[in-house]
Amino acid sequence: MSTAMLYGLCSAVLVGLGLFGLIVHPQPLRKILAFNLIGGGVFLLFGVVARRGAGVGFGGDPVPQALVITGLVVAFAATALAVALLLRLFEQTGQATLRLDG
Amino acid sequence: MAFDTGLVLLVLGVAVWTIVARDTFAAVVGFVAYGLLLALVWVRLAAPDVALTEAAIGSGVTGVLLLGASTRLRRTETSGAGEKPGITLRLAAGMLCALVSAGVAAIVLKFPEPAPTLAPQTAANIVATGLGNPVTAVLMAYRAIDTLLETVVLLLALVGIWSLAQDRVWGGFPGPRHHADLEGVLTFIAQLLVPVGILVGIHIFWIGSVAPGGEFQGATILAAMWILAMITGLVDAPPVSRRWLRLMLLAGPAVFLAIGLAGFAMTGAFLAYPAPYAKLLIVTIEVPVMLSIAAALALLVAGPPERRPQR
Amino acid sequence: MSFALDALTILAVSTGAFFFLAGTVGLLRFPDALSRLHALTKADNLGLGLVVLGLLLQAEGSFAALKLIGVWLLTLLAGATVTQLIARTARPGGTHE
Amino acid sequence: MADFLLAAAGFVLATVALGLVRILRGPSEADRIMAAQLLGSGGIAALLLLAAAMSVPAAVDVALTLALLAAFVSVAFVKGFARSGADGA
Repeated sequence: MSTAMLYGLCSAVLVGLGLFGLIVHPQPLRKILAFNLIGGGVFLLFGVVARRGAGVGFGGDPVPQALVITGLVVAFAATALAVALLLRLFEQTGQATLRLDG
Repeated sequence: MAFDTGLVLLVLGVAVWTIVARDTFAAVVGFVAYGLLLALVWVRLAAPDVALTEAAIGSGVTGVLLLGASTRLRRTETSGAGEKPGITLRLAAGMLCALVSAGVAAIVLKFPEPAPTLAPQTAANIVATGLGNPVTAVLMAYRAIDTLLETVVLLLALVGIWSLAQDRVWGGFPGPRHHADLEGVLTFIAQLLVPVGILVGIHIFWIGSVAPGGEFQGATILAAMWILAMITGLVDAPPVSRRWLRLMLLAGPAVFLAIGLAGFAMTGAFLAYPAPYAKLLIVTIEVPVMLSIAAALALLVAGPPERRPQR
Repeated sequence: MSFALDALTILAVSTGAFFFLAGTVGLLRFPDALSRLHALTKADNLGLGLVVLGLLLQAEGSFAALKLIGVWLLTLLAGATVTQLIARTARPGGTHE
Repeated sequence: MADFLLAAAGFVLATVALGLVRILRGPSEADRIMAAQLLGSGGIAALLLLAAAMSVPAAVDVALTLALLAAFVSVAFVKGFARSGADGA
Protein backbone atom coordinates (compact mmCIF):
# COMPACT_ATOMS: atom_id res chain seq x y z
CA MET A 1 0.00 0.00 0.00
CA SER A 2 1.33 3.43 -0.93
CA THR A 3 1.72 6.32 1.51
CA ALA A 4 -0.96 8.31 -0.33
CA MET A 5 -3.34 5.38 0.03
CA LEU A 6 -2.69 5.26 3.78
CA TYR A 7 -3.68 8.91 4.15
CA GLY A 8 -6.68 8.21 1.92
CA LEU A 9 -7.92 5.58 4.35
CA CYS A 10 -7.25 8.02 7.21
CA SER A 11 -9.48 10.58 5.50
CA ALA A 12 -12.23 7.98 5.14
CA VAL A 13 -12.17 7.28 8.89
CA LEU A 14 -12.11 11.02 9.69
CA VAL A 15 -15.23 11.65 7.59
CA GLY A 16 -17.07 8.84 9.41
CA LEU A 17 -15.92 10.02 12.83
CA GLY A 18 -16.94 13.61 12.17
CA LEU A 19 -20.33 12.53 10.85
CA PHE A 20 -20.89 10.48 14.01
CA GLY A 21 -20.10 13.50 16.19
CA LEU A 22 -22.40 15.66 14.08
CA ILE A 23 -25.30 13.27 14.63
CA VAL A 24 -24.95 12.29 18.28
CA HIS A 25 -23.82 15.55 19.95
CA PRO A 26 -26.76 17.60 21.19
CA GLN A 27 -24.70 20.78 21.72
CA PRO A 28 -24.47 22.97 18.59
CA LEU A 29 -20.85 23.97 19.27
CA ARG A 30 -19.86 20.30 19.30
CA LYS A 31 -21.70 19.86 16.03
CA ILE A 32 -19.68 22.74 14.55
CA LEU A 33 -16.48 21.09 15.78
CA ALA A 34 -17.51 17.75 14.29
CA PHE A 35 -18.34 19.44 11.00
CA ASN A 36 -14.84 20.89 10.87
CA LEU A 37 -13.50 17.40 11.52
CA ILE A 38 -15.39 16.14 8.45
CA GLY A 39 -13.97 19.09 6.53
CA GLY A 40 -10.45 18.05 7.49
CA GLY A 41 -11.14 14.53 6.19
CA VAL A 42 -12.56 15.75 2.88
CA PHE A 43 -9.65 18.14 2.33
CA LEU A 44 -7.26 15.31 3.09
CA LEU A 45 -8.93 13.25 0.36
CA PHE A 46 -8.22 16.11 -2.06
CA GLY A 47 -4.62 16.08 -0.82
CA VAL A 48 -4.36 12.37 -1.61
CA VAL A 49 -5.76 12.94 -5.11
CA ALA A 50 -3.21 15.75 -5.54
CA ARG A 51 -0.34 13.58 -4.31
CA ARG A 52 -1.24 10.78 -6.69
CA GLY A 53 -1.16 13.32 -9.51
CA ALA A 54 2.49 14.17 -8.87
CA GLY A 55 4.57 14.65 -11.96
CA VAL A 56 6.61 16.94 -14.18
CA GLY A 57 8.71 18.00 -11.22
CA PHE A 58 5.74 18.85 -8.95
CA GLY A 59 5.28 16.92 -5.71
CA GLY A 60 1.53 16.95 -6.30
CA ASP A 61 -1.11 18.18 -8.71
CA PRO A 62 -1.37 21.91 -7.88
CA VAL A 63 -5.02 22.21 -8.94
CA PRO A 64 -6.60 20.19 -6.10
CA GLN A 65 -4.10 21.76 -3.70
CA ALA A 66 -5.30 25.21 -4.69
CA LEU A 67 -8.91 24.06 -4.28
CA VAL A 68 -8.14 22.91 -0.73
CA ILE A 69 -6.68 26.32 0.14
CA THR A 70 -9.85 28.00 -1.12
CA GLY A 71 -11.92 25.41 0.73
CA LEU A 72 -10.14 25.96 4.04
CA VAL A 73 -10.84 29.68 3.93
CA VAL A 74 -14.50 29.19 3.01
CA ALA A 75 -14.89 26.54 5.74
CA PHE A 76 -13.56 29.07 8.21
CA ALA A 77 -16.04 31.72 7.04
CA ALA A 78 -18.90 29.24 7.44
CA THR A 79 -17.68 28.26 10.91
CA ALA A 80 -17.48 31.90 11.98
CA LEU A 81 -21.05 32.53 10.77
CA ALA A 82 -22.31 29.41 12.55
CA VAL A 83 -20.60 30.45 15.80
CA ALA A 84 -22.07 33.96 15.55
CA LEU A 85 -25.57 32.54 15.02
CA LEU A 86 -25.12 30.25 18.01
CA LEU A 87 -23.93 33.07 20.27
CA ARG A 88 -26.88 35.20 19.18
CA LEU A 89 -29.23 32.34 19.99
CA PHE A 90 -27.65 32.11 23.43
CA GLU A 91 -27.96 35.86 23.93
CA GLN A 92 -31.62 35.78 22.92
CA THR A 93 -32.81 32.69 24.81
CA GLY A 94 -30.15 32.16 27.47
CA GLN A 95 -29.66 28.65 26.12
CA ALA A 96 -27.55 27.09 23.41
CA THR A 97 -29.74 24.26 22.24
CA LEU A 98 -31.48 23.22 19.05
CA ARG A 99 -34.49 21.81 20.94
CA LEU A 100 -37.72 23.28 19.62
CA ASP A 101 -39.57 23.27 22.95
CA GLY A 102 -36.66 24.89 24.82
CA MET B 1 6.08 4.50 5.91
CA ALA B 2 6.46 3.76 9.64
CA PHE B 3 6.47 7.50 10.26
CA ASP B 4 3.30 7.95 8.22
CA THR B 5 1.51 5.09 9.99
CA GLY B 6 2.34 6.65 13.35
CA LEU B 7 1.18 10.07 12.18
CA VAL B 8 -2.12 8.63 10.89
CA LEU B 9 -2.75 6.88 14.23
CA LEU B 10 -2.03 10.13 16.05
CA VAL B 11 -4.41 12.11 13.81
CA LEU B 12 -7.14 9.53 14.35
CA GLY B 13 -6.54 9.49 18.11
CA VAL B 14 -6.86 13.24 18.39
CA ALA B 15 -9.97 13.18 16.17
CA VAL B 16 -11.60 10.57 18.42
CA TRP B 17 -10.75 12.75 21.43
CA THR B 18 -12.38 15.79 19.80
CA ILE B 19 -15.59 13.78 19.39
CA VAL B 20 -15.75 11.92 22.71
CA ALA B 21 -14.37 14.54 25.14
CA ARG B 22 -16.96 15.36 27.76
CA ASP B 23 -15.90 18.99 28.09
CA THR B 24 -16.21 21.34 25.10
CA PHE B 25 -13.07 23.24 26.07
CA ALA B 26 -11.07 19.99 26.04
CA ALA B 27 -12.57 19.11 22.66
CA VAL B 28 -11.40 22.47 21.27
CA VAL B 29 -7.89 21.79 22.59
CA GLY B 30 -8.09 18.50 20.71
CA PHE B 31 -9.19 20.29 17.56
CA VAL B 32 -6.21 22.67 17.68
CA ALA B 33 -3.92 19.62 18.00
CA TYR B 34 -5.78 18.02 15.06
CA GLY B 35 -4.98 21.05 12.88
CA LEU B 36 -1.33 20.97 13.92
CA LEU B 37 -1.00 17.28 13.01
CA LEU B 38 -2.79 17.83 9.69
CA ALA B 39 -0.16 20.48 8.88
CA LEU B 40 2.44 17.71 9.28
CA VAL B 41 0.36 15.45 7.04
CA TRP B 42 0.25 18.13 4.32
CA VAL B 43 4.04 18.36 4.40
CA ARG B 44 4.21 14.58 3.98
CA LEU B 45 1.79 14.85 1.03
CA ALA B 46 4.18 17.35 -0.61
CA ALA B 47 1.71 20.22 -0.24
CA PRO B 48 3.55 22.86 1.82
CA ASP B 49 1.19 25.60 0.58
CA VAL B 50 -1.75 23.76 2.11
CA ALA B 51 0.30 23.00 5.24
CA LEU B 52 0.79 26.75 5.74
CA THR B 53 -2.93 27.41 5.29
CA GLU B 54 -3.88 24.58 7.64
CA ALA B 55 -1.44 25.79 10.31
CA ALA B 56 -2.71 29.35 10.06
CA ILE B 57 -6.47 28.98 9.50
CA GLY B 58 -7.37 25.37 10.28
CA SER B 59 -5.56 25.25 13.59
CA GLY B 60 -4.81 28.78 14.74
CA VAL B 61 -7.62 31.16 13.84
CA THR B 62 -10.42 28.56 13.89
CA GLY B 63 -9.07 27.38 17.24
CA VAL B 64 -9.24 30.87 18.72
CA LEU B 65 -12.75 31.40 17.34
CA LEU B 66 -14.04 28.13 18.85
CA LEU B 67 -12.17 28.75 22.08
CA GLY B 68 -13.85 32.12 22.51
CA ALA B 69 -17.26 30.55 21.83
CA SER B 70 -16.66 27.71 24.29
CA THR B 71 -15.76 30.11 27.12
CA ARG B 72 -18.87 32.18 26.41
CA LEU B 73 -21.11 29.14 26.32
CA ARG B 74 -19.55 27.45 29.33
CA ARG B 75 -22.61 27.89 31.53
CA THR B 76 -24.83 26.05 29.06
CA GLU B 77 -22.55 23.02 29.19
CA THR B 78 -24.59 20.97 31.64
CA SER B 79 -28.04 21.87 30.31
CA GLY B 80 -27.62 19.72 27.21
CA ALA B 81 -27.17 16.53 29.21
CA GLY B 82 -30.82 15.51 28.99
CA GLU B 83 -30.80 15.71 25.21
CA LYS B 84 -28.22 13.00 24.71
CA PRO B 85 -29.57 10.51 22.18
CA GLY B 86 -30.37 7.01 23.39
CA ILE B 87 -28.22 3.97 22.83
CA THR B 88 -30.29 2.76 19.86
CA LEU B 89 -29.88 6.00 17.98
CA ARG B 90 -26.17 6.11 18.75
CA LEU B 91 -25.74 2.56 17.54
CA ALA B 92 -27.65 3.33 14.35
CA ALA B 93 -25.57 6.49 13.83
CA GLY B 94 -22.38 4.51 14.41
CA MET B 95 -23.39 1.95 11.82
CA LEU B 96 -24.34 4.62 9.29
CA CYS B 97 -21.03 6.41 9.77
CA ALA B 98 -19.06 3.18 9.50
CA LEU B 99 -20.87 2.59 6.22
CA VAL B 100 -19.95 6.07 4.96
CA SER B 101 -16.33 5.50 6.00
CA ALA B 102 -16.27 2.14 4.24
CA GLY B 103 -17.69 3.77 1.13
CA VAL B 104 -15.04 6.49 1.06
CA ALA B 105 -12.34 3.89 1.75
CA ALA B 106 -13.61 1.78 -1.15
CA ILE B 107 -13.35 4.81 -3.43
CA VAL B 108 -9.80 5.44 -2.20
CA LEU B 109 -8.83 1.84 -2.89
CA LYS B 110 -10.40 1.94 -6.36
CA PHE B 111 -8.74 5.17 -7.49
CA PRO B 112 -7.99 4.95 -11.23
CA GLU B 113 -4.50 4.04 -12.43
CA PRO B 114 -2.69 6.02 -13.66
CA ALA B 115 -3.98 8.91 -11.55
CA PRO B 116 -5.57 11.75 -13.51
CA THR B 117 -3.59 14.96 -13.11
CA LEU B 118 -3.47 18.52 -14.35
CA ALA B 119 0.16 18.94 -13.31
CA PRO B 120 1.55 18.81 -16.90
CA GLN B 121 -0.94 21.46 -18.05
CA THR B 122 0.00 23.66 -15.10
CA ALA B 123 3.69 23.18 -15.88
CA ALA B 124 3.10 24.05 -19.53
CA ASN B 125 1.26 27.28 -18.75
CA ILE B 126 3.03 28.52 -15.64
CA VAL B 127 5.65 30.41 -17.70
CA ALA B 128 2.93 32.69 -19.06
CA THR B 129 2.01 33.83 -15.54
CA GLY B 130 5.57 34.77 -14.62
CA LEU B 131 5.12 32.95 -11.28
CA GLY B 132 7.33 30.24 -9.82
CA ASN B 133 4.81 28.66 -7.45
CA PRO B 134 2.33 26.44 -9.32
CA VAL B 135 -0.31 26.66 -6.57
CA THR B 136 -0.30 30.46 -6.65
CA ALA B 137 -0.44 30.28 -10.45
CA VAL B 138 -3.55 28.09 -10.25
CA LEU B 139 -5.17 30.34 -7.64
CA MET B 140 -4.46 33.59 -9.47
CA ALA B 141 -4.73 32.55 -13.13
CA TYR B 142 -6.29 29.18 -13.99
CA ARG B 143 -8.87 29.24 -11.17
CA ALA B 144 -8.87 32.99 -10.58
CA ILE B 145 -12.67 33.00 -10.69
CA ASP B 146 -12.72 30.74 -7.58
CA THR B 147 -10.40 33.09 -5.76
CA LEU B 148 -12.48 36.12 -6.74
CA LEU B 149 -15.68 34.45 -5.57
CA GLU B 150 -13.99 33.39 -2.35
CA THR B 151 -13.16 36.97 -1.42
CA VAL B 152 -16.83 37.73 -2.01
CA VAL B 153 -17.90 34.76 0.15
CA LEU B 154 -15.84 36.15 3.03
CA LEU B 155 -17.64 39.49 2.71
CA LEU B 156 -21.04 37.78 2.59
CA ALA B 157 -20.23 35.82 5.75
CA LEU B 158 -19.16 39.08 7.39
CA VAL B 159 -22.39 40.80 6.36
CA GLY B 160 -24.26 37.81 7.78
CA ILE B 161 -22.45 38.15 11.11
CA TRP B 162 -22.91 41.92 11.30
CA SER B 163 -26.62 41.56 10.59
CA LEU B 164 -26.92 39.57 13.83
CA ALA B 165 -26.26 42.73 15.85
CA GLN B 166 -29.06 44.16 17.94
CA ASP B 167 -30.63 47.36 16.62
CA ARG B 168 -29.26 49.60 19.34
CA VAL B 169 -25.63 48.66 18.62
CA TRP B 170 -26.00 48.74 14.83
CA GLY B 171 -22.75 49.86 13.23
CA GLY B 172 -20.97 49.77 16.59
CA PHE B 173 -17.86 48.07 17.97
CA PRO B 174 -17.65 44.30 17.50
CA GLY B 175 -17.12 42.07 20.52
CA PRO B 176 -16.46 43.04 24.11
CA ARG B 177 -13.79 45.65 24.92
CA HIS B 178 -10.69 43.87 26.16
CA HIS B 179 -8.59 45.69 28.66
CA ALA B 180 -4.84 45.54 28.77
CA ASP B 181 -3.61 42.99 31.29
CA LEU B 182 -2.84 44.57 34.65
CA GLU B 183 0.11 42.33 35.34
CA GLY B 184 1.49 43.31 31.98
CA VAL B 185 2.91 39.95 30.93
CA LEU B 186 0.37 39.19 28.23
CA THR B 187 0.52 42.77 27.00
CA PHE B 188 4.27 42.49 26.82
CA ILE B 189 4.09 39.20 24.90
CA ALA B 190 1.58 40.67 22.49
CA GLN B 191 3.74 43.76 21.93
CA LEU B 192 6.62 41.46 21.04
CA LEU B 193 4.59 39.06 18.96
CA VAL B 194 2.57 41.48 16.81
CA PRO B 195 5.49 43.15 14.97
CA VAL B 196 7.26 39.81 14.49
CA GLY B 197 4.03 38.29 13.19
CA ILE B 198 3.45 41.14 10.75
CA LEU B 199 6.96 40.59 9.37
CA VAL B 200 6.35 36.84 9.05
CA GLY B 201 2.99 37.47 7.37
CA ILE B 202 4.49 39.81 4.80
CA HIS B 203 7.35 37.37 4.22
CA ILE B 204 4.96 34.46 3.64
CA PHE B 205 2.91 36.62 1.27
CA TRP B 206 5.93 37.90 -0.63
CA ILE B 207 7.60 34.54 -1.25
CA GLY B 208 4.24 33.15 -2.44
CA SER B 209 5.00 33.99 -6.07
CA VAL B 210 8.07 31.73 -6.18
CA ALA B 211 7.80 29.40 -3.16
CA PRO B 212 5.04 27.99 -0.93
CA GLY B 213 3.09 30.84 0.60
CA GLY B 214 0.78 33.47 -0.79
CA GLU B 215 -1.91 35.98 0.01
CA PHE B 216 -4.22 33.64 1.93
CA GLN B 217 -1.53 32.44 4.29
CA GLY B 218 -0.05 35.91 4.71
CA ALA B 219 -3.50 37.39 5.26
CA THR B 220 -4.35 34.84 7.94
CA ILE B 221 -1.17 35.61 9.85
CA LEU B 222 -1.88 39.35 9.64
CA ALA B 223 -5.46 38.73 10.78
CA ALA B 224 -4.20 36.65 13.70
CA MET B 225 -1.93 39.50 14.78
CA TRP B 226 -4.80 41.99 14.62
CA ILE B 227 -6.99 39.67 16.70
CA LEU B 228 -4.10 39.26 19.15
CA ALA B 229 -3.81 43.04 19.51
CA MET B 230 -7.57 43.21 20.08
CA ILE B 231 -7.85 40.46 22.70
CA THR B 232 -4.90 41.75 24.68
CA GLY B 233 -6.39 45.24 24.68
CA LEU B 234 -3.57 46.86 22.69
CA VAL B 235 -6.10 48.22 20.19
CA ASP B 236 -9.87 48.27 20.14
CA ALA B 237 -11.81 46.80 17.25
CA PRO B 238 -13.03 49.60 14.97
CA PRO B 239 -16.78 50.30 14.74
CA VAL B 240 -17.99 48.39 11.70
CA SER B 241 -19.50 51.51 10.18
CA ARG B 242 -16.10 53.17 9.68
CA ARG B 243 -15.56 54.19 6.08
CA TRP B 244 -11.86 53.19 5.95
CA LEU B 245 -12.78 49.75 7.19
CA ARG B 246 -15.46 49.29 4.55
CA LEU B 247 -13.02 50.50 1.88
CA MET B 248 -10.35 48.11 3.09
CA LEU B 249 -12.79 45.20 2.95
CA LEU B 250 -13.96 46.09 -0.55
CA ALA B 251 -10.60 47.02 -2.08
CA GLY B 252 -9.49 43.44 -2.81
CA PRO B 253 -12.60 42.14 -4.56
CA ALA B 254 -13.05 45.50 -6.33
CA VAL B 255 -9.53 45.57 -7.80
CA PHE B 256 -9.82 41.88 -8.67
CA LEU B 257 -13.12 42.45 -10.46
CA ALA B 258 -11.85 45.58 -12.24
CA ILE B 259 -8.79 43.79 -13.60
CA GLY B 260 -10.97 40.81 -14.48
CA LEU B 261 -13.32 43.05 -16.50
CA ALA B 262 -10.36 44.83 -18.07
CA GLY B 263 -9.46 41.38 -19.40
CA PHE B 264 -12.39 41.72 -21.83
CA ALA B 265 -10.88 44.87 -23.30
CA MET B 266 -7.29 43.66 -23.33
CA THR B 267 -7.60 40.02 -24.39
CA GLY B 268 -11.29 39.41 -24.93
CA ALA B 269 -11.94 37.19 -21.91
CA PHE B 270 -12.90 37.70 -18.26
CA LEU B 271 -9.89 37.47 -15.90
CA ALA B 272 -7.47 36.89 -18.76
CA TYR B 273 -4.18 38.68 -18.31
CA PRO B 274 -2.18 39.88 -21.34
CA ALA B 275 1.00 37.80 -21.17
CA PRO B 276 3.65 40.56 -20.82
CA TYR B 277 1.83 42.10 -17.84
CA ALA B 278 0.58 38.91 -16.20
CA LYS B 279 2.86 38.99 -13.17
CA LEU B 280 2.44 42.74 -12.66
CA LEU B 281 -1.35 42.41 -12.78
CA ILE B 282 -1.34 39.41 -10.45
CA VAL B 283 0.71 41.28 -7.85
CA THR B 284 -1.56 44.33 -8.27
CA ILE B 285 -4.50 42.08 -7.42
CA GLU B 286 -2.76 40.20 -4.62
CA VAL B 287 -1.80 43.15 -2.41
CA PRO B 288 -5.32 44.60 -1.91
CA VAL B 289 -6.80 41.09 -1.83
CA MET B 290 -4.47 40.16 1.02
CA LEU B 291 -5.42 43.26 3.01
CA SER B 292 -9.13 42.67 2.41
CA ILE B 293 -8.90 39.01 3.41
CA ALA B 294 -6.91 39.88 6.53
CA ALA B 295 -9.49 42.47 7.60
CA ALA B 296 -12.40 40.13 6.83
CA LEU B 297 -10.89 37.20 8.74
CA ALA B 298 -10.13 39.31 11.81
CA LEU B 299 -13.63 40.80 11.83
CA LEU B 300 -15.21 37.36 11.36
CA VAL B 301 -13.53 36.33 14.62
CA ALA B 302 -14.43 39.61 16.35
CA GLY B 303 -18.13 38.87 15.74
CA PRO B 304 -21.18 41.11 15.47
CA PRO B 305 -21.22 44.62 16.94
CA GLU B 306 -21.94 44.56 20.67
CA ARG B 307 -21.23 48.13 21.74
CA ARG B 308 -22.84 51.36 20.58
CA PRO B 309 -20.86 53.58 18.19
CA GLN B 310 -19.68 56.76 19.90
CA ARG B 311 -21.21 59.27 17.52
CA MET C 1 34.62 18.51 8.11
CA SER C 2 31.16 17.59 6.88
CA PHE C 3 31.44 14.29 8.75
CA ALA C 4 32.22 16.13 12.00
CA LEU C 5 29.26 18.46 11.43
CA ASP C 6 26.98 15.50 10.76
CA ALA C 7 28.16 13.83 13.96
CA LEU C 8 27.45 17.00 15.93
CA THR C 9 24.00 17.26 14.35
CA ILE C 10 23.22 13.68 15.31
CA LEU C 11 24.43 14.32 18.85
CA ALA C 12 22.42 17.52 19.31
CA VAL C 13 19.23 16.16 17.73
CA SER C 14 19.45 12.96 19.79
CA THR C 15 19.93 14.91 23.01
CA GLY C 16 17.01 17.15 22.04
CA ALA C 17 14.81 14.12 21.39
CA PHE C 18 15.84 12.77 24.78
CA PHE C 19 14.64 15.98 26.44
CA PHE C 20 11.28 15.58 24.75
CA LEU C 21 11.11 12.09 26.22
CA ALA C 22 12.08 13.42 29.64
CA GLY C 23 9.44 16.15 29.37
CA THR C 24 6.75 13.63 28.53
CA VAL C 25 7.72 11.30 31.35
CA GLY C 26 7.69 14.26 33.73
CA LEU C 27 4.30 15.38 32.49
CA LEU C 28 2.91 11.92 33.11
CA ARG C 29 4.65 11.02 36.37
CA PHE C 30 5.06 14.18 38.43
CA PRO C 31 2.43 14.56 41.13
CA ASP C 32 1.40 18.22 40.91
CA ALA C 33 0.88 20.87 38.25
CA LEU C 34 3.88 23.00 39.16
CA SER C 35 6.44 20.21 38.88
CA ARG C 36 4.75 19.05 35.68
CA LEU C 37 5.24 22.59 34.41
CA HIS C 38 8.90 22.33 35.34
CA ALA C 39 9.22 19.15 33.22
CA LEU C 40 7.35 20.77 30.35
CA THR C 41 9.53 23.87 30.15
CA LYS C 42 12.65 21.71 30.04
CA ALA C 43 11.30 19.76 27.09
CA ASP C 44 10.17 22.93 25.32
CA ASN C 45 13.20 25.10 25.80
CA LEU C 46 15.98 22.54 25.71
CA GLY C 47 14.47 19.84 23.51
CA LEU C 48 13.49 22.16 20.69
CA GLY C 49 16.59 24.29 21.29
CA LEU C 50 18.90 21.32 20.79
CA VAL C 51 17.00 20.14 17.71
CA VAL C 52 17.32 23.67 16.28
CA LEU C 53 21.02 23.71 17.17
CA GLY C 54 21.55 20.41 15.37
CA LEU C 55 19.71 21.64 12.29
CA LEU C 56 21.56 24.96 12.31
CA LEU C 57 24.73 23.02 11.49
CA GLN C 58 23.00 21.74 8.34
CA ALA C 59 21.33 25.04 7.42
CA GLU C 60 21.96 26.45 3.96
CA GLY C 61 22.54 30.16 4.23
CA SER C 62 22.09 32.66 7.01
CA PHE C 63 18.42 33.42 6.26
CA ALA C 64 17.48 29.75 6.77
CA ALA C 65 19.45 29.78 10.02
CA LEU C 66 17.69 32.98 11.13
CA LYS C 67 14.30 31.37 10.53
CA LEU C 68 15.27 28.34 12.61
CA ILE C 69 16.26 30.57 15.52
CA GLY C 70 13.04 32.53 15.03
CA VAL C 71 11.00 29.35 15.38
CA TRP C 72 12.75 28.57 18.66
CA LEU C 73 12.27 32.07 20.09
CA LEU C 74 8.58 32.06 19.19
CA THR C 75 8.09 28.72 20.90
CA LEU C 76 9.81 30.10 23.98
CA LEU C 77 7.32 32.95 23.94
CA ALA C 78 4.39 30.54 23.70
CA GLY C 79 5.90 28.61 26.60
CA ALA C 80 6.17 31.79 28.64
CA THR C 81 2.49 32.50 28.03
CA VAL C 82 1.45 29.07 29.23
CA THR C 83 3.72 29.41 32.25
CA GLN C 84 1.85 32.61 33.03
CA LEU C 85 -1.42 30.72 32.87
CA ILE C 86 -0.25 27.96 35.18
CA ALA C 87 1.14 30.52 37.59
CA ARG C 88 -2.32 32.08 37.71
CA THR C 89 -4.32 28.94 38.17
CA ALA C 90 -1.97 26.86 40.28
CA ARG C 91 -1.12 29.70 42.66
CA PRO C 92 -2.96 29.57 45.98
CA GLY C 93 -5.71 32.16 45.80
CA GLY C 94 -6.80 31.20 42.32
CA THR C 95 -7.46 33.28 39.28
CA HIS C 96 -7.93 36.74 40.72
CA GLU C 97 -5.92 39.51 39.16
CA MET D 1 21.42 11.57 7.44
CA ALA D 2 17.91 11.92 6.04
CA ASP D 3 16.90 8.61 7.56
CA PHE D 4 18.22 9.62 10.96
CA LEU D 5 16.35 12.94 10.85
CA LEU D 6 13.11 11.23 9.81
CA ALA D 7 13.53 8.70 12.62
CA ALA D 8 14.18 11.54 15.07
CA ALA D 9 11.00 13.30 13.86
CA GLY D 10 9.06 10.09 14.44
CA PHE D 11 10.58 9.62 17.88
CA VAL D 12 9.76 13.16 19.03
CA LEU D 13 6.23 12.86 17.71
CA ALA D 14 5.73 9.50 19.42
CA THR D 15 6.95 10.80 22.79
CA VAL D 16 4.79 13.92 22.77
CA ALA D 17 1.88 11.72 21.68
CA LEU D 18 2.39 9.76 24.88
CA GLY D 19 2.06 13.07 26.70
CA LEU D 20 -1.43 13.35 25.24
CA VAL D 21 -2.54 10.85 27.86
CA ARG D 22 -2.41 13.94 30.10
CA ILE D 23 -5.15 15.50 27.98
CA LEU D 24 -7.26 12.43 28.69
CA ARG D 25 -6.50 12.26 32.40
CA GLY D 26 -6.46 15.96 33.18
CA PRO D 27 -7.32 16.57 35.99
CA SER D 28 -7.14 20.34 35.56
CA GLU D 29 -7.52 22.30 32.34
CA ALA D 30 -4.03 23.66 32.92
CA ASP D 31 -2.74 20.11 32.52
CA ARG D 32 -4.61 19.73 29.26
CA ILE D 33 -3.12 22.95 27.95
CA MET D 34 0.34 21.81 29.01
CA ALA D 35 -0.08 18.59 27.04
CA ALA D 36 -1.26 20.59 24.02
CA GLN D 37 1.73 22.89 24.44
CA LEU D 38 4.08 19.91 24.50
CA LEU D 39 2.41 18.54 21.38
CA GLY D 40 2.87 21.98 19.81
CA SER D 41 6.59 22.21 20.41
CA GLY D 42 7.04 18.53 19.54
CA GLY D 43 5.10 19.03 16.31
CA ILE D 44 7.23 22.05 15.48
CA ALA D 45 10.42 20.07 16.17
CA ALA D 46 9.10 17.24 13.98
CA LEU D 47 8.34 19.73 11.18
CA LEU D 48 11.84 21.18 11.32
CA LEU D 49 13.33 17.68 11.22
CA LEU D 50 11.04 16.76 8.31
CA ALA D 51 12.10 19.90 6.45
CA ALA D 52 15.73 18.78 6.66
CA ALA D 53 14.99 15.07 6.08
CA MET D 54 12.74 15.58 3.04
CA SER D 55 14.68 18.61 1.75
CA VAL D 56 11.51 20.74 1.79
CA PRO D 57 12.79 24.12 2.96
CA ALA D 58 9.22 25.45 2.87
CA ALA D 59 8.40 23.25 5.87
CA VAL D 60 10.52 25.65 7.95
CA ASP D 61 8.06 28.38 6.99
CA VAL D 62 5.24 26.10 8.10
CA ALA D 63 7.04 25.62 11.43
CA LEU D 64 7.49 29.38 11.74
CA THR D 65 3.77 29.93 11.11
CA LEU D 66 2.86 27.21 13.58
CA ALA D 67 5.14 28.66 16.25
CA LEU D 68 3.62 32.10 15.74
CA LEU D 69 0.06 30.81 15.82
CA ALA D 70 0.83 28.59 18.83
CA ALA D 71 1.92 31.67 20.77
CA PHE D 72 -1.26 33.42 19.56
CA VAL D 73 -3.49 30.54 20.60
CA SER D 74 -1.84 30.33 24.03
CA VAL D 75 -2.50 34.03 24.66
CA ALA D 76 -6.14 33.42 23.71
CA PHE D 77 -6.20 30.42 26.07
CA VAL D 78 -4.93 32.55 28.93
CA LYS D 79 -7.35 35.39 28.20
CA GLY D 80 -10.30 33.01 27.91
CA PHE D 81 -9.21 31.42 31.12
CA ALA D 82 -8.96 34.69 32.98
CA ARG D 83 -12.43 35.61 31.77
CA SER D 84 -14.14 32.36 32.67
CA GLY D 85 -12.38 32.49 36.04
CA ALA D 86 -13.68 36.01 36.60
CA ASP D 87 -17.19 34.89 35.63
CA GLY D 88 -17.11 32.13 38.19
CA ALA D 89 -15.83 34.37 40.99
